Amino acid sequence: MFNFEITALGNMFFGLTVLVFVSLFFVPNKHRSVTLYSLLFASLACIFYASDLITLFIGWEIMGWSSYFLIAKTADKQTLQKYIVFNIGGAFTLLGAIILIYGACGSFVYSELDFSAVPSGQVTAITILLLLTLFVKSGIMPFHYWVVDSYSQSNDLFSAVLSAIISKTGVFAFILIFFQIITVQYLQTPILEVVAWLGVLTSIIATFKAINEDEAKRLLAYSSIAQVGYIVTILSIMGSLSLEAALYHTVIHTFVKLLLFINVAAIIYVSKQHRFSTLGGLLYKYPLNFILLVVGIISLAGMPPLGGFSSKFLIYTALLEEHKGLLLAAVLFSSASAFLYCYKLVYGIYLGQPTNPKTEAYPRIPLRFYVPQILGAVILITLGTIPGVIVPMFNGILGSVGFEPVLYRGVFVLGSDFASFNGGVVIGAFGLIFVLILLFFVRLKNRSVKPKDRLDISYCGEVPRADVNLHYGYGMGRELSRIGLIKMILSRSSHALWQRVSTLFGDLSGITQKLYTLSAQNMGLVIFAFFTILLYMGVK
Amino acid sequence: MSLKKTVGLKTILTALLISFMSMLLLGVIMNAAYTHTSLGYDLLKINTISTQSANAVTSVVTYFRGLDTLGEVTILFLSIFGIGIGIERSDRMKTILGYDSTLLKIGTKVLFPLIVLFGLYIIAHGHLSPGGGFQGGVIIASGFLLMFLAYGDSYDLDHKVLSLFEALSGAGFILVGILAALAGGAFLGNMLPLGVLGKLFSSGILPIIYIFVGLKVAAEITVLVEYFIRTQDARDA
Amino acid sequence: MLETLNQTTFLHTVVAIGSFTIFTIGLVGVLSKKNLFKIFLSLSIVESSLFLFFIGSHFEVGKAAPIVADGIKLFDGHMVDPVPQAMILTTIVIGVAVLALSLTFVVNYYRLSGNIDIDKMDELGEVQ
Amino acid sequence: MSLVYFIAIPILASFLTPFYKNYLRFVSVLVNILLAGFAAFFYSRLPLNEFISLDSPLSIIFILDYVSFFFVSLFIGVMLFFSLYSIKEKNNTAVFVVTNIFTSGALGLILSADIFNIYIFFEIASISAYILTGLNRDKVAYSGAIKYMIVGAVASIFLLLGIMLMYLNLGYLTLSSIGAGFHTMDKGIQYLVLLSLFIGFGIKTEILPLNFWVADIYQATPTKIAALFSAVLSKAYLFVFFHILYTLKVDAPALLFLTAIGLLSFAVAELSALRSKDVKRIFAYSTLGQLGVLFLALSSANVVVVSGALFLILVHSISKLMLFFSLDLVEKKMHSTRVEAFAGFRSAFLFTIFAIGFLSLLGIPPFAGFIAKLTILKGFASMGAYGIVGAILAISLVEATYFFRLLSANQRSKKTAEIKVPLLQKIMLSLLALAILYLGLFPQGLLDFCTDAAQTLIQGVIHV
Repeated sequence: MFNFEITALGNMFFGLTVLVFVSLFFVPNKHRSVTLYSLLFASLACIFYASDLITLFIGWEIMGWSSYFLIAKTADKQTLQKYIVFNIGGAFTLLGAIILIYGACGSFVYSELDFSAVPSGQVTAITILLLLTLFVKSGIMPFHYWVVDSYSQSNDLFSAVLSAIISKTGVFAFILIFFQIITVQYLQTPILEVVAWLGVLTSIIATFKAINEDEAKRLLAYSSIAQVGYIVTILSIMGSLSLEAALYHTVIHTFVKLLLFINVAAIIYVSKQHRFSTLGGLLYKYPLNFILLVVGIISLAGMPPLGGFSSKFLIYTALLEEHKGLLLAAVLFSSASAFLYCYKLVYGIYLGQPTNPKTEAYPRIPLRFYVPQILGAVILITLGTIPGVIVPMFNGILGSVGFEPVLYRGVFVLGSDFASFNGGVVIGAFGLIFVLILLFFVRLKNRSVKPKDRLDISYCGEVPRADVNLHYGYGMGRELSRIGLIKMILSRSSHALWQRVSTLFGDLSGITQKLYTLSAQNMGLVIFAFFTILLYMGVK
Repeated sequence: MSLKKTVGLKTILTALLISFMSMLLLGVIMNAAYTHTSLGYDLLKINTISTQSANAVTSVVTYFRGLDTLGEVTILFLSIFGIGIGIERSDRMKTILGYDSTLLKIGTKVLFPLIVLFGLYIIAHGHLSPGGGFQGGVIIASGFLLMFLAYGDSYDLDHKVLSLFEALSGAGFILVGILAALAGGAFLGNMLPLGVLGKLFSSGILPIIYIFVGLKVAAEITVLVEYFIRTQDARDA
Repeated sequence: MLETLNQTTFLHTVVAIGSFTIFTIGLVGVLSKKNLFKIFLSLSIVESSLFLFFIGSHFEVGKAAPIVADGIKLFDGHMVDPVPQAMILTTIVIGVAVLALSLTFVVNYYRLSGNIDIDKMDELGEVQ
Repeated sequence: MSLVYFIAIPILASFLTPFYKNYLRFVSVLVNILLAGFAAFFYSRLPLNEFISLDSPLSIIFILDYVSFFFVSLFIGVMLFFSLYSIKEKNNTAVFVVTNIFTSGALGLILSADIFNIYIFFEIASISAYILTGLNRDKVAYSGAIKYMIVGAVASIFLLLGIMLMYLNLGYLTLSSIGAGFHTMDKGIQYLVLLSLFIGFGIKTEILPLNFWVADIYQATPTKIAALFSAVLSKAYLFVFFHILYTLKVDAPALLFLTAIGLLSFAVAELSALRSKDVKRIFAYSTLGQLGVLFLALSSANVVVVSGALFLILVHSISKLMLFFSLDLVEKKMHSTRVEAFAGFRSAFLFTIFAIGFLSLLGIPPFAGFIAKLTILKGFASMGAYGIVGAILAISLVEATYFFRLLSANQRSKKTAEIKVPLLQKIMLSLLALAILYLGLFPQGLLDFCTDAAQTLIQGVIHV
């Protein structure tokens, strides 16, 4: 118990944790609980630097319940119940897997685990149990039931931690156990195929759910599920380039979600509004926040020239290199659709007209909200410009888990022999185009007509009535549900499944409870009948 | 009235189940071969040397398995205590069984000391003849029962004395045991001279223990009798 | 005929059958009587049947009580085993104590609730 | 020094009650401290046995080996804690008279290696439990006590039958001689004896088809006393049962049967708690579930699993003491133990205590319950019994559901009353919580002792 070891992989994840926690420390927080946050931090350190499975498990559980108590300050009973049942369940499957590994290898210490003599059936069982754990933590469908509610109902600041760090512990455990401990050669390929498809399906479904979502934090939660879905898909390819892509995407996603959650948290902080339908038109009030949001969503959508593109590029390259054409198509589809909800964030909050009459009275956003956002933006821009800068670090990790390092050709270039791009060139070209367009608009600005009031949209050829709330972002995504496939996706929900499970257990409980209220005499009858049966069986 | 009404299906099924069970039990038990070497015979062999008591049952009860007896006295104490907790003492308490008869009253006056004396005799001769602490104790308690029956509410027990008897006799038992242990032997071991078989002052520690047991039982059963005979009438409540 | 009756094995059989009959009667009482008093008295009957069985099974024809008196001078194999007797003596006292305690509980319960039927004891159970 | 002091001194203290009627609570504390002193004295002399009254194997034998020392010190600790915790309750002489005897009954069950003597202590412990159940002196309490007495009487009938059959067929009463002669008996009798013991002790150790009375009894009992039932009484019976079982060297199918029963018992109890609306009953179900785990772990005959089970016994006792005692404070304030009442109190201290207790019972690190569960699972893994591992984990999830439901109910409900915990209670409860944390972080010393104890238990009774 409690054996630690400094590893490159641990360093990377712990580094991300430290950055996120330190930057979040600046953000104003109504429910600050030093004990619980430090417990959470310690548990994360415990997970990332553990050198045996028990230490990992201890960290995992402490993380689970300390975040439960953090969420409990704001979430309702049902969400809490969902959160804890899924997370404890996930932790117990992890414990089951650890016990299985112990039974097979006779040790808990990473370096002493050797799977060469383990029967393949047992490896399969271990793999499935571990995957369940990771699926729960990362919110892969159908185990995402707890994610969205917990993200949206927890304290604004803690949602960022949940999305940026805690969902990544699943990724960490995946890399640690499958790449480093069990190693590729003993894993079963069909299972990994299934995992890849589960990941990509999750990302597609979550993307559409996000598009249809009206609440900012729920949208980000779905987006988080989708992004982690990519990571799981690319990890299950189990190649060196795919591992690099996954690590890269992990880093990018951490900072994107840190930025976006705090960005939205800032808006919620000043406006007390959570829904797009009650927000809007805040562009001129909070321009800095808007610019940071744009940086975030460009990265989230994986468009050039920011950091998001670098990681997406690696993901596509890795998929292509492994000839996973169908998967690539699915990832591309989901990635392209992601643009729609990114757009919703911009439009719903900043563009259009304010739907809330009190908008003018909103206070200034406290400067402290910008610390994590600017940290995220700087890193995203840097990784867009010099995408190769962290490749040596990843190569260190790849080396430590026994993989070939990928090609490193200076800080500007990212990619493999198969395909690569120069971040400097890309950002230069985009910068140039951006400047040109900006100039164009600056010239146009003098000629544009300012609308006199919110009903003055005569350019649209339609004049709304006074009681109609005019908001471009409102209801966006509804029309999507007219498309057959998407309608099917949106109408299905795992809610019913889990509800049925819960009802089933409730009913069973009702039945067994009846037994425990037997009268003394009937109790006696039970005893004697039991005795008679056993006696008869024994004597016969 | 039909049979079903008087007996009921459940009762019949229960009876069938239990009879079947008893049958099975009997079947198994009849197969058994009873042993002829046992703890009891081993103890009989060493009885004379180690206790000099004429009554082997007494030796077993008070000496060889004295701890069981301690436990039993404890259980008796515990139950009576539990009964005492449950029964509230109040002014409405009265003897629910009482015979107002002069003959009985006078007869009881004569008999009571004799009964107590007889009880004491039985206790004191526990190691010589059939009888002993329990039997004697119950006889003494029956004397008190007679008093309750004869005198009803006008007969008053001194509860202080009674509880003192209870406490001291129980404690005496344990203290004798502890003294024996302190004297170098085992707990409840024999620390006194054994004497000659058949004499009143013999068998070392045995009669002493039986006297304590007897007094304890007498006190407890008397309290029990009082609790039951002199309660608030259930029908009043 | 009388010879057979006087054999130890025969006596043991009689004791076993007899005591297990009482055992059955007691148990049926425990399990089907509704009155709490009757239930506890039945339990007492069941216990007594076990005592009877135990003591009876240790009796052997031709053996004396384990007491030195009237011509018997020595403790030896001609006496019955004293341990079961001591055990039963102890158990009887325990039985009395438990019976007294349980009857007190029944009396108190009756006084508080006016109910003595075991099927109508509904104070305990899951709250809804 | 004699081992009988463990039994004689608490009884003596109760017998002499008339002399210090109003100060019995102090005497009880003293007695328990004295017993703890005895335990400390005997620790360096383990293992030892003592013949009572007659210096030969024909008399009653007391054994204090590693495993019985474990239980003896656990029980003394619990009772000392109980008496210190209630030292301010002036009008509670009756409780202390009974709990002292209860202590000696439980200790006697552990120490005695003579089957009839075990029966006596079995009765002492049971009768004290009946009286303690009826202590509230209301309808509910008496109803519970009557139910308890009927079921308890059935249990003692079976135990008595088993003992009588053993004496009839073997002629000896000490565990070691019974263990030596057991397999020479007729097969049918062997089976019947085992079955009677199983039913007799099964009722008392609260195992599945025989435990349907337990929740009602816990509900009727005063909350603090229910803690003693959960922490001491059921554990004592459990130990004795397995002590006898391992001494008799029963065969593998019988042990497997017990394992199955334990697992079933765990599952059904935890399931029942899921929809219960009374916190006291929930704790009762949880106790039943944990006893099921203990049953299945103790019947494995594997040193690692059994040592984990012993560790779990300790942890479960501490946790249940914490939970029931805290619930007692809640009950005093809210006048109810229903879930709504539980949801309505406000006290950060009590909430923390409840949370630690729940997490520990669930086997979640860094609390001591985790070490216990891990050890048990590790042992099963090394036996290759992965099915049991999976079942335990799955059922634990059900357990987690209702424990966290209670916690979230309290966190997210309107608070109606603020509970101020008195200083003494605060200190005592914190001590328990710290003990759980300490054992969770530094379990090694205790685990080593548990391993020794487990070896002794599996070996069965052998005279030193």
